[in-house]
Amino acid sequence: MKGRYDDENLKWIPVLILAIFLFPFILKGATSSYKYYLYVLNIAGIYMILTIGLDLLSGFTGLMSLGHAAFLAIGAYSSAILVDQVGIPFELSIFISPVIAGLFGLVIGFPALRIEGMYLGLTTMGFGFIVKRLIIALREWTGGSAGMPVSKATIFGFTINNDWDNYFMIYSFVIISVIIARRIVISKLGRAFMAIRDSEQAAQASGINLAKYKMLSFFISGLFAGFAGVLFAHTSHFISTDHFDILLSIYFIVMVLIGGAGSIYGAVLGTLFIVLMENLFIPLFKDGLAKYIHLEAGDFQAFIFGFIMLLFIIFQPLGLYGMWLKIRIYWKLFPFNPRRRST
Amino acid sequence: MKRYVSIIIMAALAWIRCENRVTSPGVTDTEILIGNIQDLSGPIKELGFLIPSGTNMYLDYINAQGGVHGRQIKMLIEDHGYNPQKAVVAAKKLIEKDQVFALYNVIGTSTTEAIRPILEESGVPLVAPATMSGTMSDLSRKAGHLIFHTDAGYDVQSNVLVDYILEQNANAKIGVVYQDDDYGANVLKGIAEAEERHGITIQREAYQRGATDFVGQTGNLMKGGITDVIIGGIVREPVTIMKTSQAMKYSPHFFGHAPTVDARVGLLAGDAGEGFTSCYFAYLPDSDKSGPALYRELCEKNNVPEKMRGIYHYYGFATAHILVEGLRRAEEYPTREGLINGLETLNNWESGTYPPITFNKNDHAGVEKIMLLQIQGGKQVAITGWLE
Amino acid sequence: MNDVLTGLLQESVSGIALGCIYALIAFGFTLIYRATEVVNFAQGELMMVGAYVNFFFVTQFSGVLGGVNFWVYLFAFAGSIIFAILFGILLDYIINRPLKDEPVFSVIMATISLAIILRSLTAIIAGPISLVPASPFGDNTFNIGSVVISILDISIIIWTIVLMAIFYFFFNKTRWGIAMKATSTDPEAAQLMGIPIKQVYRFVWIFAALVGVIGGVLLAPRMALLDTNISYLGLKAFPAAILGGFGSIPGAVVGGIILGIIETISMGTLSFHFEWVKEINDIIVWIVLIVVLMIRPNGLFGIAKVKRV
Amino acid sequence: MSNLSIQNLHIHFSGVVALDEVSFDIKEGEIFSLIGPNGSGKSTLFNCINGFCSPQRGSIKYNNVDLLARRPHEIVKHGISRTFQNLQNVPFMTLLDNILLGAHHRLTMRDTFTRWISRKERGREEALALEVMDFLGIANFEKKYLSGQPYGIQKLVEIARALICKPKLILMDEPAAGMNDQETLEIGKIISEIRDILNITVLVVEHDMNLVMNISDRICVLDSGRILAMGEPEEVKNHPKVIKVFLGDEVHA
Repeated sequence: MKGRYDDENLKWIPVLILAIFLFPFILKGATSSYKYYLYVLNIAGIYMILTIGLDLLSGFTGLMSLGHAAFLAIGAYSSAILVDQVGIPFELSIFISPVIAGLFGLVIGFPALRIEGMYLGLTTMGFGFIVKRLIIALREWTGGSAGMPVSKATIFGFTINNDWDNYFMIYSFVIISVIIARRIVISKLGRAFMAIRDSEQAAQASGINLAKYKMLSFFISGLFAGFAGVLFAHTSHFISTDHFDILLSIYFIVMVLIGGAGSIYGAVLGTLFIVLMENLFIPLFKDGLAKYIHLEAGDFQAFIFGFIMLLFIIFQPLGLYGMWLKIRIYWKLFPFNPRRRST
Repeated sequence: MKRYVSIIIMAALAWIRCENRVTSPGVTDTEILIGNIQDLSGPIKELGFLIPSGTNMYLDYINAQGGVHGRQIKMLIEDHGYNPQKAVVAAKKLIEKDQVFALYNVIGTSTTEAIRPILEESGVPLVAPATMSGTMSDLSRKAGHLIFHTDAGYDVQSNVLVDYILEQNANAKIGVVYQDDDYGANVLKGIAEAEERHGITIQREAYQRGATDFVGQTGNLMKGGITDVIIGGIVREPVTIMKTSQAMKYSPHFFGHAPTVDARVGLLAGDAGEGFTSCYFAYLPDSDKSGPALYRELCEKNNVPEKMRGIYHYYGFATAHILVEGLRRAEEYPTREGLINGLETLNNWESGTYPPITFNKNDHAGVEKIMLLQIQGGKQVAITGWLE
Repeated sequence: MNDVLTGLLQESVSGIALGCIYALIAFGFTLIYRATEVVNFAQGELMMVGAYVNFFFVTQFSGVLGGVNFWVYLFAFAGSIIFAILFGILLDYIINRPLKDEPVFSVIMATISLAIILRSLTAIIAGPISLVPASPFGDNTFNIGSVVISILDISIIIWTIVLMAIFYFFFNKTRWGIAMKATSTDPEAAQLMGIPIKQVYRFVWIFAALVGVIGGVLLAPRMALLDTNISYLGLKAFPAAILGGFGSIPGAVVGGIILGIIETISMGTLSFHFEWVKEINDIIVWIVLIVVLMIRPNGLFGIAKVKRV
Repeated sequence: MSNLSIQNLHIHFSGVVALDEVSFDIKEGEIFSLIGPNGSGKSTLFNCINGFCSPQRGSIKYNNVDLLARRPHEIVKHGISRTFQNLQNVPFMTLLDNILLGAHHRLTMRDTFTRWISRKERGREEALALEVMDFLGIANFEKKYLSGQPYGIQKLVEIARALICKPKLILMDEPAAGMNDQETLEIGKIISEIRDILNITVLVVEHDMNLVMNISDRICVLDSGRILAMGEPEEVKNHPKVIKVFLGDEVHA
C-alpha cells in the first residue's frame, strides 16, 4: 500500500542529499575563495536548524517567539562551558546542551499557557533580554560581556578544523533535523501542534492537553535552537552577548515567514534566502556597483536588503515555499493554467 | 669565466627573489591591499564613516608621494554593523575572496575578538584595531602575535585618571558612570585595579546603551557626596550628565575616557562642560606637533568639511602612520611575516601623531601612555604630558 | 528620608517625560493594531524620521528667517506635521494597500522591512554624522521645592496630554472617529454599514505617522545628539504598549509612564540603596511586564477576545 | 440505566443567566435533541459538559464520573466527544490528518516513535481513519487539504473526528446548520446510523425541526436557560408553551 506520506517524491531526496555533499567539491573547483562561500553556507546551516525549531513553535503551534536568539545563546554558552571548563566531551555536549536550552524553553513556555499572540511575542523578547543579562551576570563562567573563546569540536577523535569540515558536520545535522522535524509534523505531535494553532477548542475536545503540548512545543523548539547553539559555538570559536542580539531574533522570525510559516522546507529556504542575501549577494552586488558609483553611506547594503524584502513580501506574501508550490502547480497543469486572480 | 659564473648565479638568485615577490597575497608590483572592517550601518556608524575617511586621507597623501616601495596602498572597507558574526563574514571575505595583505583598524571589541580565530588560521596580521580593550594586546591569547594594538586600554585610562584625581586632591571621593556592556566592563576592570592600589572605594553607577536620562545616576552621585566623577561614555552621556548636574546645583569635577575627547562635548555642554577633563593617547589635531600640522594641512588641501574634522577623523589619520611605517619596515617585497617583523622593530618611534611607540616580540601594546586634556573656554587644552 | 523622597520625585518627573515619549510610540502601535491587527515594527523609525525632518526644517527656516527663533520652531513643527500626513498616505499606499487581503503576518513583515529601509535611507540622505538638534526651550529649568524640572520635559508632558485629549475627542465625538472605532471592532460589519474602510485605514496610518513624527520632534532635543539609533526606542516602547494592553489608548499612556518611571527609579534611587538592582536594571522593565502579563494576560487595559465555538 | 445525568445546572455570565436549574438524564443508546431559540443556552450546556465553561451550581455526571471536575481534554477519555457549531478544523492539514487528530488519545507516545521509523505502523494509523471515512462516505478524499473543500465535507470531517475516538456519547452542535435539504437528510441518516450501527448515544442541538422530529427519541426544549418541555417528539410538538415560543403568540390569537 502506498502510504500517504510518500506522495512527496521521496526519490528526489537522496539526490538532494548527494547534491548537498557534492556541492563543496564543485565550489572548490570553481573558485579559490570557496572557504568564504562555505562559511556563509555554514551560518545558513546553523540558522536553518534553529528556524526549523522556530517554525515548529511559531508556524505550527502558532506561538510567537521573538526571543529565539536567547535559546541559541543558551545552547552555545552551555556547550562552551561544558566542553571547555567542565571537560565533558563534545559528543556528549551535543546531547546535554540542547536539553538545557529545552529546559529554558519550558521556563518560557510556562507564561505561554496564559499569554497569547503578540503578548507572548513580547514576553519572549523580554526573555531574550533576561538571558543576555544572565550571561553577563555569570561572568565567572561566561566571561561577561567580553565574550569567551570556544574550542574546536572533536567528534570521535576527528577534530573539526575549518570551514570545509564544518560544512559536512553542519549539513549532516541539518539533514537530520529536517528529517526529525518532518517526522514530528506528520505524527500525532504535529497534528496536536497544528490543532492548537487553528482551534484550541477542537484540540481540547480531541483530548489534547493544551498546557502539555504548548510546553512540549517550546521544549522541542528549544532543543533545536540549543543544538544550533552548540554548532554555533564550536564553529565560530568565539561567542559574546553581541552575537545574540534582539535583532537576530527578529531576523529568525523573518526567515521563517519569508520561507512560509508552517512548512519545514519553507523555514530552510527562507533561512538560506535571507542569509545568502544579507551576507553574500548584497556585498557582492555592492562591490560590483562600487566600480561605477562612489558609495558614501554604508547603509546602502541595509537599504537594498530592506527593499528586496519589501518587494518580495508585496509580490509573494505566501513566502518562498508558497512560490515553489505555485510553480509546481503551474507546471502540473501546464497547458491549462488558471488565470491570475484578478482582485 | 669565473665572472660569468658569478653573474649567472647572481641573476639566478635575483630571479628566485623575483619569484618570491609575487607569492604574498594582496601584494602586486604596484599595489598593496589592506582590509578594514568598520561599523557602517550599526550603532557607531558615525565612527565607521569618519575613521576610514581620515585613514584614506593619509593613504592618499602617501600614495601621491609614490606609495611604499613604489606600491600604492589600497584599503577595502567592509561593514559589520557591530555584529561579531558579520565581522567574521567580512573578515573571511577580505581574506579569502579579496586576498588582502593585512587587516587594519577593525573596530569594536567583540567584533575583533570574533575574528581572532580567523587571524590565527590564516596568519593575517591585524594592525591597530580600534578598540580600547585592555586584553587586546595579550600575547598569550589566540592570534596575539598577529595583533598590534595602538590604543591605550580603558583599564590604563581608568588607572591614570584615578591617580591624577588623587594627586590633585587626596581626599577626593570618586564615582564612575559606566556603560553596561563590554566598554563598561573594561572601564570597571581598571577602576577595580585602582581601588586596590589606593585602598579606596569608588561608587559605581551604570547606564544602558542609548540612555537619554541620567537624573537617577546624577542624584545618586550627589547623595554619595562624590567630588570627582569619571564618565565612561561617548558624547551624549557626559553632556547630559554635566547639564543635569548643573541643573541640580551639583558641581563635582568631571573626567572622561578617550571616547569623550570630542569637540562636541564642549560645544554641546556649554558652560556646564567647563573644566571637563578627558584623556587621550595621541596628540590632539590642533596641537603643534608634526602629525597634527600635516593633518590640518591635508584637511585644508582636500577641503574636508568642518563637521567631519575632529577626533575620529584624526584617529584614522593618526593610526594610518603606524600601518605605513610597518609596511615601510617590511622587506621590499613584503610578506606578512615581514610586516610583523617590521612592526616589531619599532622602538620608541615618533610618528608625530602618537607618543613614542614600541613593539617587540614580547610587547604588542604600542601605546600605554595617555595625556589629560581639559575643556577651557570651550576648547580642549592639554594639561599634562604623557602619563603612564 | 526626605532625601529619598526628593530623589524619587525628581526621578519620577524625568520618568514621566520619558514615559510620555514611550506613550507616543506605544500609541502609534495601538492605533494601527486596533484597526488592522498589525504590529507596526517601524513605529520607532517613524519617530526617527520625524526628528530628522524637523531638524531639516529648522535648519532651512532659520536660513530663510535669519537665525533661530520661536517662529522657526513653529514653522518647522507645522512643516513636520504636513510631512507626517503625506508620509502616512505614502505608507498606506506602500504597506497597507498591496497587502490588504494578505495574512496579518505579511503586513508585519512588511513593517519590519520598512523599518530597515527607513533607517538606512535616513542615514543615506542625512549622512552618517550625528546632528545636533536644537530645542526652543534650551536647557531652561525651574524648581519646585528641591525638585528640578526642565521645561523641555514639561513641554513633552503637555504635548502628550494635548495629543491624547485630541485623539480622545476624535475617537468618541467625531463621525470619522466613530467610524474608525467601528472598523477596528469588526471591519466586515463596518464595511456593510457603508463605512469606507479604505479611507479609515489611510487615516490610521496618517495618525500613526503623526504621533511618530511628533514624538520624534519632542524627543530629539532630549537626546543631545541625533542619530539613527533613536529608532531603537521603538523596541523599548513595545513593553509599554503591551503593558497597557495592545489596542487600548489609555493603556498606551499608562503603560508608557509606568515603564518610564520604573526605568529612571531603578537606575537611580533603587540602585543606590540596593546594589543588586544594578545587575538587572535593564531588564527590570521586562520582569515587570512578564509579571503583569502572568496576572492579566491582556495587559492592564486590554480586553480578552472571545471566540465562539 | 441512566447514562449522562445533569442536575440543577446553573450558570450566569456577568449578570446574564445562561442556564437556570437545568436537569435531565440521557439514557444509553438514545438520540436526545436540545432545541430552543438562539441564546437559550444550548451551546453553553455543551460547553459545560465539555469543560469549557464551569457552572456556578449543579452537577454533570457521566456513568457516575463527575465531569465538572475534569479538564476539557480529559472529557474525551471518558467517552464523550463533540462537534462544533462553527467549524473548528485545521485548514492546512489533510482530511486524514484532521480526522486522526480526533484519535489523539488512542495513540500513545511510544507508538508515535515507532511510527516514525516503521511505515507499516503508519499504515495502521491511517487504517483507523479510513474506516471512519468509509462509514461517512468521504473515503478517497483523504489526501486533500481541508482548506477549499465544500462545507458539507468539512462538516463530515468534524463528525469523523468526533467518531474516531470511539466515544460512547457524541455531542453534535447544529450538525445540519448551513446545509441544503438533501444534505440535511444525509446528516439525519448518518446520525441514526451512528446510534444504530456504532451504538453511540447522541446528544444533538439542532434548529431544523424536521430533522429533529424525525431522528430524536426524546427532545428537550430550552428557552432563556430554562427547560420548557421534555419528552417524545409528538408530545413536545403539541406542547402549548413550545408552540408559543416557536411560532409566536399570533397563532393562538
